[in-house]
Amino acid sequence: MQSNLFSDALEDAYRVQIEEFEGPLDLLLHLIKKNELDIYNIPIAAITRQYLEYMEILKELNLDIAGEFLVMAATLLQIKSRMLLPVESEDEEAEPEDPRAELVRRLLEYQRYRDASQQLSSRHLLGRDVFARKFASAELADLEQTEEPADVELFELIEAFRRVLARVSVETFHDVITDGISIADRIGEVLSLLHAQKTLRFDALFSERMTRDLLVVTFLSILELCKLHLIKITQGECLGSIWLALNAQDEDAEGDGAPA
Amino acid sequence: MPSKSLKTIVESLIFVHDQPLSLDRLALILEEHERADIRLALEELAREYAAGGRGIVLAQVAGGYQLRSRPEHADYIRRLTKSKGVKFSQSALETLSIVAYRQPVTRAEVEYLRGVDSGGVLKSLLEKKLLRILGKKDVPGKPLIYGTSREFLELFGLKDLASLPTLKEIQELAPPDPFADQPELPLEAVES
Amino acid sequence: MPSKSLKTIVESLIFVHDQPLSLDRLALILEEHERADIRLALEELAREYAAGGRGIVLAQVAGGYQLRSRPEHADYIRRLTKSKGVKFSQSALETLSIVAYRQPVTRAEVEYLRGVDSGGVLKSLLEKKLLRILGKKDVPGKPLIYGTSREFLELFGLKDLASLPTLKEIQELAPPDPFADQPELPLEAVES
Repeated sequence: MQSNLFSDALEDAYRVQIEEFEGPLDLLLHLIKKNELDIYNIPIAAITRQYLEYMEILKELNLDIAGEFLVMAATLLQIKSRMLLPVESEDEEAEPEDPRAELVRRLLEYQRYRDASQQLSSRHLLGRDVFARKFASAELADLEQTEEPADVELFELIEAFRRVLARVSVETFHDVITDGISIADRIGEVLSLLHAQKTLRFDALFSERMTRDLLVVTFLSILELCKLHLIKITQGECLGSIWLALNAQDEDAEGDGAPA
Repeated sequence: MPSKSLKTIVESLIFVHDQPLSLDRLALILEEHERADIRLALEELAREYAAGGRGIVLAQVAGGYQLRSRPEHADYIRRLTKSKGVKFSQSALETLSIVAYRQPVTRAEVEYLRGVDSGGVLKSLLEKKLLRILGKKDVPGKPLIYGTSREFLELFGLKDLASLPTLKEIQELAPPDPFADQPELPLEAVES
Repeated sequence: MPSKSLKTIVESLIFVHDQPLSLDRLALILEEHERADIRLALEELAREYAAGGRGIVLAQVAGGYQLRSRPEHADYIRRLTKSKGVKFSQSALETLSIVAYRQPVTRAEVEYLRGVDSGGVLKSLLEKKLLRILGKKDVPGKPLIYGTSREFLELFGLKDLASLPTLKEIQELAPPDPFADQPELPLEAVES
C-alpha cells in the first residue's frame, strides 16, 4: 500500500496494480473517475463488480491484500443489498437515508484531503526545491559547544525511555562477560582521547555496548583523574552535557559540574 | 527610521541562525532597539531581497524570517549536495494534510478519513518531527492527539497554519448538493 | 560576460554549502559553463558584496568562497547563541524520561536503569525545576525520591501526568508486521 512519493493524477492511467492504491477509498475514486461516474449517484452494482474484479486480479497475482480492502468489499456488498430492499417505513417521519450517503461523504472528504496533499507537495519544499543553512555557521562554531536539538518534543522523551529500556535488557544479557580492564588502563585511554580531542563529552565515554563492569571502571577512572586534577569537568549551559577537558598546567580543577 | 546598520545587523542574524528568526526573538536580542524600528528594518530587507536578481531569497516561514536559496536553482544545488531531496509517499502526504487541516486529531480520525491503517506513517512523521503529540483527547480511551510542528511549516514554506491553501469546497464538485450540511474548514472532529 | 543567472546560481551554491567553495569545485558542478565565466561571476559577486551595506560578506577562505556574517556584528551574533532555548543532552532526556515514567523514583533506581552515574544530571534537572524531591524513601539510607514538576508538564505541553503517552501507545503505532495473519480473501462466496 505504500506507493512511492508524489504519484499524481497523470500516473493514474498506469495504475493497474492495487498496490499502488493508498487504500479502498483511493481505489474507489479511481474507478469512479475512470468510468466517468457521478459521485453523487454511484451505480453501486457496477462499482462493486469492478472493485471485486480488482481484488480477484490481486489474488491471482498472489499479492497481499490489506484488511481495509476487504472491509470495503463487505461494505459495498451491504450497500448493494440495502439498495435492493424495499424501504421499510418503520419510522415514518424520518426520510430514509440513501444507503450510499455515508460512502459518498467519505469519498468526497477523502478526495478533499488528497487534493490538499497534492497542493502541499507542489509547494517549494525545503530540502527539495529550496535550501536553507541548516548547519551551524562557521562564525558560531567558535562561540558555542553545540548540543543536540533545541526543541524537545514529547515523542523524544518517550524514545529516550525506550532506548533506556532496550539497553537495560541487552546489558543484563551481557552482564556475565567481563572486560578485565583495569582502572589504570582506562585512565590511560581517557587521557589519550583527551589529548587527541581536547574536550570530550561525558556521555561519549559510556557506549551502549559497554558492559556494566566497563561502565563502572570508566566512571571510577574519571573520578580518579578529577581527584588528581588532571582533568576539568564542566557542564554546558542549562541542561547541557557534561564536558571533560585536560586541565591547564597551573589552573585549579574546577569542581563545577563534577559528579557527586 | 531604522538606521542602515540595524538592517544589516538583522540580515546577519537571520543569515547565521539555522532556524527562522521571528520579530519577537529579534526584539529580544536587539533590546536596545525599538521593536517598530526592527520591523521596519525587516520590511526594508524583505523589499531588497524581493527586488530580485539574487540567488538568495528572504522567506517568511514558521512565524519567522529565513534566507533560502532561489527555487529555480534547485537542480544545481542538488548537484552540489548530491542529495536526491526529500521525498514523500502519498500516504505520508495524505496523513500530513489531514493532520494539518484537522488538528488536533486522533489516529482513529486520520484512519477513518484515509480508510487505511495509519499507525506506521504517523510514527514515521513523528520521527521526522513533522508531527507532534499534543496530548490526550478527553474522551473515553484517552487517545493521543496529533498536530503539526514548526518543522512542518518550514518544510512546506508556510508562514503559519492560516496560510495553508484553502481546502477545495465540496460544493464545487457537484452542482446539486445533497450534503449541504458538510462542515466548513475549521472542521469538527469526526467521531468514528 | 557571465550571464546574470550564472552569478545568482553561484551565489545560491555558496550560500547553501557549509564549507568554502572553490572555483575548481564550482567548475565541476557547473560543467556546462566555462570556467572563465564562472570566475567572472565570482568576481562580480565579490564586487557586489564588497560594495557593502550588507550584513553578509563574501569571504575568500581556505582556497574557496564562503558567505559569512559581517565581522562587526559578532557581538549581536553572540547574543543569538546566548538566548537559545533550553537544550537537552541525551543524558538529560533519558533521566527525565525515567523519572517521568517511574516516579516516585530514587537516584539508585535511575542509575540502575541508565547504567551510569546520574547525580549530576539529576541535580541539574532539579535546578531547572523540571524535577522535584517528593520526599525520602523509608528504607535504610533514606534516599531521596524524585518526581516531575509542574514545569515539566508545561515544557511538554501536558495537562497532567495522565496525559503522558505510554510506551505501549507509541509501540502500537507501528506493529512489527501488521498483515502477518492476513485472512484469506472470502471472494468465492461473492457473486461477481
